[in-house]
Amino acid sequence: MRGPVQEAAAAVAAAVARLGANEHLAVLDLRPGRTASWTYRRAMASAKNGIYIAAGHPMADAAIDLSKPKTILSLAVPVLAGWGTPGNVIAQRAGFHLIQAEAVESRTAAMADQWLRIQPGSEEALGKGLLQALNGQSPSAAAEATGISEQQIAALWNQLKQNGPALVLGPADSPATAQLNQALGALGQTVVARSEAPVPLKWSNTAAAPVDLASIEDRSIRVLLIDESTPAESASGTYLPWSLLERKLVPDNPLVVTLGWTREGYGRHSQFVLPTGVYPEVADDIPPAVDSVAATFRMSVPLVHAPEGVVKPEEFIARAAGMEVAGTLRERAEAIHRAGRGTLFTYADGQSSAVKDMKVDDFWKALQAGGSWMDEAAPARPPAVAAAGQTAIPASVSANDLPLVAMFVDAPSSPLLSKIYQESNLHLGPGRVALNPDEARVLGVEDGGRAELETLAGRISVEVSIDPAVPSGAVLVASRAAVLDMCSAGSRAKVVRV
Amino acid sequence: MDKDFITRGVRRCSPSRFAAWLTPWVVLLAFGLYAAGLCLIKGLNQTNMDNRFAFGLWIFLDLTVIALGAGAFFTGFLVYILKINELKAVINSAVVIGLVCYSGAVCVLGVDVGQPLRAWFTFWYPNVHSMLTEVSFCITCYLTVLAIEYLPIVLKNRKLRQVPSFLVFEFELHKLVFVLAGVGTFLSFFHQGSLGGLYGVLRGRPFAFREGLAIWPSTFFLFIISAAAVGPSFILLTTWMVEKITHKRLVRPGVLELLGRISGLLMAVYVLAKSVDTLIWINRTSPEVGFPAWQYYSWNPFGTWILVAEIAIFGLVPALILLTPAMRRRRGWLVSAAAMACVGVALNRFVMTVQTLALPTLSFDKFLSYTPSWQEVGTFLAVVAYGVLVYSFSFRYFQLFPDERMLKMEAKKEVAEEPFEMAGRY
Amino acid sequence: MLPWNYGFHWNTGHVVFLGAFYTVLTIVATTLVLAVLRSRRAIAEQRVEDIGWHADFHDLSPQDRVCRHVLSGELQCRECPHAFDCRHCETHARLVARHAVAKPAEAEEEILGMTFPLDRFYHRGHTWARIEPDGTATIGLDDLGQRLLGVPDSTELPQPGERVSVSGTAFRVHKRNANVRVLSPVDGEVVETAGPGSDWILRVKTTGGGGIDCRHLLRGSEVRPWLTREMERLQLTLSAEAGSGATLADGGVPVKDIAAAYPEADWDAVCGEMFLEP
Amino acid sequence: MISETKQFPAAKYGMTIDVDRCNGCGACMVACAVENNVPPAHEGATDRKGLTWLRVYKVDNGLEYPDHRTAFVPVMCQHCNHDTPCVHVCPQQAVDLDPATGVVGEMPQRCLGCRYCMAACPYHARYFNWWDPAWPQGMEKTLNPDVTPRMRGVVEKCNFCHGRWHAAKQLAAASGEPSGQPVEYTPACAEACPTGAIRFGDLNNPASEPAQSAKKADSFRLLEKLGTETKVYYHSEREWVRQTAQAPRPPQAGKPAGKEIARG
Repeated sequence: MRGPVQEAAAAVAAAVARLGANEHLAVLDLRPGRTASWTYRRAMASAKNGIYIAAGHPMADAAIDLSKPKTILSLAVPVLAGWGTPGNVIAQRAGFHLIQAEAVESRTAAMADQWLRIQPGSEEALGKGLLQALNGQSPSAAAEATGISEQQIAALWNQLKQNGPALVLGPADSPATAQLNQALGALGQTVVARSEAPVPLKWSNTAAAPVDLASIEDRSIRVLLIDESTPAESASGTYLPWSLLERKLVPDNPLVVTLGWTREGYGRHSQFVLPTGVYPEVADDIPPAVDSVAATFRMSVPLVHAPEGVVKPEEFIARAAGMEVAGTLRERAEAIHRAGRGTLFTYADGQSSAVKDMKVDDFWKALQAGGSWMDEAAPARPPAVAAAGQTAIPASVSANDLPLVAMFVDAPSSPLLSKIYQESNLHLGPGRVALNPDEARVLGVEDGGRAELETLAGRISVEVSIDPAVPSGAVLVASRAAVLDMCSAGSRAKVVRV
Repeated sequence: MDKDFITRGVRRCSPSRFAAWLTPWVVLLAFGLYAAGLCLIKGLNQTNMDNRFAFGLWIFLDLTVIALGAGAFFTGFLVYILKINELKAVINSAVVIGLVCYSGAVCVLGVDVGQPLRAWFTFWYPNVHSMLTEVSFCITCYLTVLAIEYLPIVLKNRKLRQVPSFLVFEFELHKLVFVLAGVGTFLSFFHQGSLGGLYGVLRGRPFAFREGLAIWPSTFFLFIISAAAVGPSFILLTTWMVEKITHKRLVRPGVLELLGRISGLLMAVYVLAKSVDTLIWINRTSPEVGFPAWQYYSWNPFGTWILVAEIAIFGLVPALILLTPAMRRRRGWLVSAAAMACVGVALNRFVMTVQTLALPTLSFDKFLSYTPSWQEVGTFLAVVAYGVLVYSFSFRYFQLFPDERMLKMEAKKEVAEEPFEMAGRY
Repeated sequence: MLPWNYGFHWNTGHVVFLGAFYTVLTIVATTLVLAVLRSRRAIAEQRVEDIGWHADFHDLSPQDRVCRHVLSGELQCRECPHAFDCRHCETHARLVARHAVAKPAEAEEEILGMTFPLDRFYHRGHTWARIEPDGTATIGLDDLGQRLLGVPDSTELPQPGERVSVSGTAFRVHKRNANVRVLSPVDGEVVETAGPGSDWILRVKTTGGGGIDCRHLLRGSEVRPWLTREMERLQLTLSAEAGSGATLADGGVPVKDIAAAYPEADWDAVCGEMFLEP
Repeated sequence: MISETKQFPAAKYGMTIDVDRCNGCGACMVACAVENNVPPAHEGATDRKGLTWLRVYKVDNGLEYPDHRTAFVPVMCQHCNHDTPCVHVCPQQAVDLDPATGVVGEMPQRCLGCRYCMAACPYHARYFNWWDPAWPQGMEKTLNPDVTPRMRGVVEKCNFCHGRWHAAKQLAAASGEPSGQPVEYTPACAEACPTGAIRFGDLNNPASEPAQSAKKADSFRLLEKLGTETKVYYHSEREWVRQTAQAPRPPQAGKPAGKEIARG
């Protein structure tokens, strides 16, 4: 029987066979750091012209030790709203003074000790301004961009200096953030490198190195396989606007296959969208959160059977590279057990036990029962600072456009989430934009009315909510793949009534 | 054929004209039934009510309509218990109005609840502490009573009474009607009160909550008085309208004035009681639970004007007009005062139902606005149309105003030359 | 509602509330049942005609219910409490005892141009009863009644053997749109209906022993004042039903066929008024 | 049922919610819906027609930036312990206050849908099924077998996860504990809260967390003056947050009253 999966496989095989000398077979991993990611790297290493693209944080191996800093300046990072391990963040919360620099009063801004209202999209500018302040220059440009005075910026810098140890959390790809942390001595102290959980030797020997999208030459990818099956919790950080990917594809009919659980994402640009299972249906391991210093290994265990016809991205991609994989999670667990480091924490009884005292089968069982392995504390060392990340889409600069404030909502996702954005107004619903009442009046759009959001990258139909909490002259966008394709933070958009 | 059903010696328009008059109402009824059907089949999502505005147009109208329908029990009480025979001239009309109002209200309630088929639960598992239980029981009983009271009026129809058993049954039942009047009065006192209690007991809604006697909040008694006050006014109003529409004299002027006087008297009592109650509520009841009363009226559009309108403009003013014999004698004043009284009580029911729900109770609540959907309005219109139809038929074929023929003769007598001494005229 | 319901527990509230509810139900039900029983009994006892007349009498305008002794000027104002059946009326008995009705001189009375022979008794519904030598009674329409109905379009007479009762339907007459029942002045059993040329319409004989009781019927000098009142009523009715132009109150003799004289009048209403059938 | 449970030592289940810890993520709302088989929103549903047994409100101190402050207040049925407004208004005993647990129970099977109780509730914690419940195809497999889904036209509300309480009782019975003793369990919202802002327990048990924190100086209850003696305690060290538990403020200039604006 020949279903879409077989067709996709055949198409991939055919395309791979036609690969030119400097054309690539690429895998885009939206959630690096998993066992599956290793499989992709091995597959791409074995495949002809295969490359493995890890979306997301350029400092993937960097962890934040929240127990250290006394002061944290967050440049619009949702520190208190799902960032890292919420329980851990709250546990450490009393220890640090949080300054949230953000255009809108986000959940984090609301709970922060101090909220700096800056111009939408001027986080990077503020970072640069602080650097200037550090170098004793006057941050006039920053003041101009952020809308807060030079004195305030200077004062802020002093505040960070005096109430150290201080830490700056910034956008994933912000060079300024890295330099500030360098200057504040956070690197190696609060921002530390985190080693990955042990993997079988034969994996690490035969794995392609992750490639940064920016470093791939344009028009060179013929076959692009995207694993969109488990988007990271803050996917806004890792989602690569399609326009960036498209640049890298070969001009003559490239093949894009998306393995995901929604058509909303890259599926919109792919020839094939292969359905994958979602959280309670599939076994997958969970990469350590950004605030966990030590390496961890946890698994999400299937609670229900995946429906008929879903694909395991790992198997499909491996097969595309002529590899057969099975039981990789078990192999990984054995590798960890073999290393014999760290402890296993089981939630059921709240016990943690050293791995070296356990039998490998018990270890595996415990993991499957929701146990969590944690590496032993290693001496803190600074992470390898990666080069600045992808170049954002150029922002349009027409006068009457509104600066965009993009907020991520996990959408599309369980229909039950409608409770928080449709049946209550706790969250901005997917495909919705929020405007200040005055702004809305000027544009002549009503609450709940439809309008079009226009950026340089295109137009999209949105539903408008009116919210006095949105600063006048800005538009708040509940970002989803379709929106993120069009606008990165700081780009400007126009709301057009229809 | 049609003629045989019309009371002897009274003039009624031709069947074709009657049909012409009915047509628009029938259309309205059909439309309304369609709307109500939608609500029953597709559910209450067809309405604009919501979790916060759990009650809407319908409950407001039920309360109003039932207050206006109170004329039936109160006139019955005056005629059969207090033996004020002048009012015999309108008692039949009052019964029909009462029947229309109550049956209409009950039908709307049937649409208003989420599970109409479970209505019998109320009777099977009654919670005797709930005002709504009291309301359901009393209204059901009273509707039965009204239906029985309506029976003689129907059976008295010229054609029907030729059936011997009808004739006899009507005769016998009429002899016992005072019992029904008594029961009706008892029932009405209670459910009118309970309708008021409905809101007065809402301790969670300090805008509506009132202290009172024993288990009954003050609104319980206020509703009784206001209903009794507005009932006669509404009968006055309808009688006047029917006279205008049919170009006939149906009752002696004295009767309307009497109705006006009774209404005015009770209205005055009501306004007094209501004012006292309001003062107590503003100064004690509401502040005690942490709700300064003035803040209720700081949410537009329901400013203090609504309080003034309810008590002074549409309460005190009509009461005074109706209590002034000179003005009462002027038909214009009489009728408009009656109309104002009706508006006043309707406004009171509106405040109790709609404003109560519109006002926020939590500090992070919003003041809510609500506009009924066309399905809701349609259902209401169905009741109006139904009422007009039932009344029209009753007026055409039954003797709603026993004095009609006599008045017709007298009208002639006045033009006739020689004066006629009427012996034994009351 | 019922003690065996899930979650039911007795308390004062239940007792009071349900007590009141069931009492009301009982009263209403009893009233209904009572009415039904009584009407069934009435039908069994063949009181339908009687009740019909009482119902009609109840609906008459007060001045039409006036007592015969008001007509004769003995009383100022009195409404008849017995539906014109003076046989059991103490007041009547008393007044008659005080001074019996004067027997006028001549046997034939001419009132307002109408002939009212005084050898017979008159019912307020414009019928008369005459005691025949053979002890039976003949029943007929009085002169005004005849002039009202003129030549009837049709009449429904009872069959011999049927019973008629005081103020019950003697026979029905159709005239134009009018369809009236004519009240019987006396009780009795119909023995024969009118043949051609007879001035009476029904001949009845008493069922029980004894003669025919006519105490409740007008006689002699009572006839004139009554008839005067009747003429006023007629004129009022005519002016109401046939437009204000119509009047015969100038003491003029009413024409033989009044109906023919007022073609535009609602004759049903006129006859209903005059034959005491509202 | 009431008579059955009377003789047992009563529990008085209650909650404490630390407003200062709530970041308004809404996990509790979703967890609640999942646990209690509350269907996803009908496309016509709004925040006024939805089914949110537990609703997190966004509240603010009404001031302008930079003094403007926001907090998140989760509101579910407050399980009033005294003069429970909804209990005595229900015409057919579909609502009761269980003396054994202190939980205000709703019997959808007996509900007429008259919504009188909703008008009576000052906390707007009661919700009406405006639509037939419907789950996306395949999702009905994820329904919780311990909780009956409700039909259209009836009222429902938080019952402190009655299903879980029942399961806990059965577990206790199975493990041979004397039946009728108060059991310990955790409702879905408290379990799901990532910041541990929601704590649940037996207020009659002085050792329990809510019993402890209910005594804290900065803990408060919604509309305490109504005398409903709710069993859900809130806590905040911010004075203005505690103020939000009082009666509503009259509308300030600029904020149009009467118009629902997209802000909880």
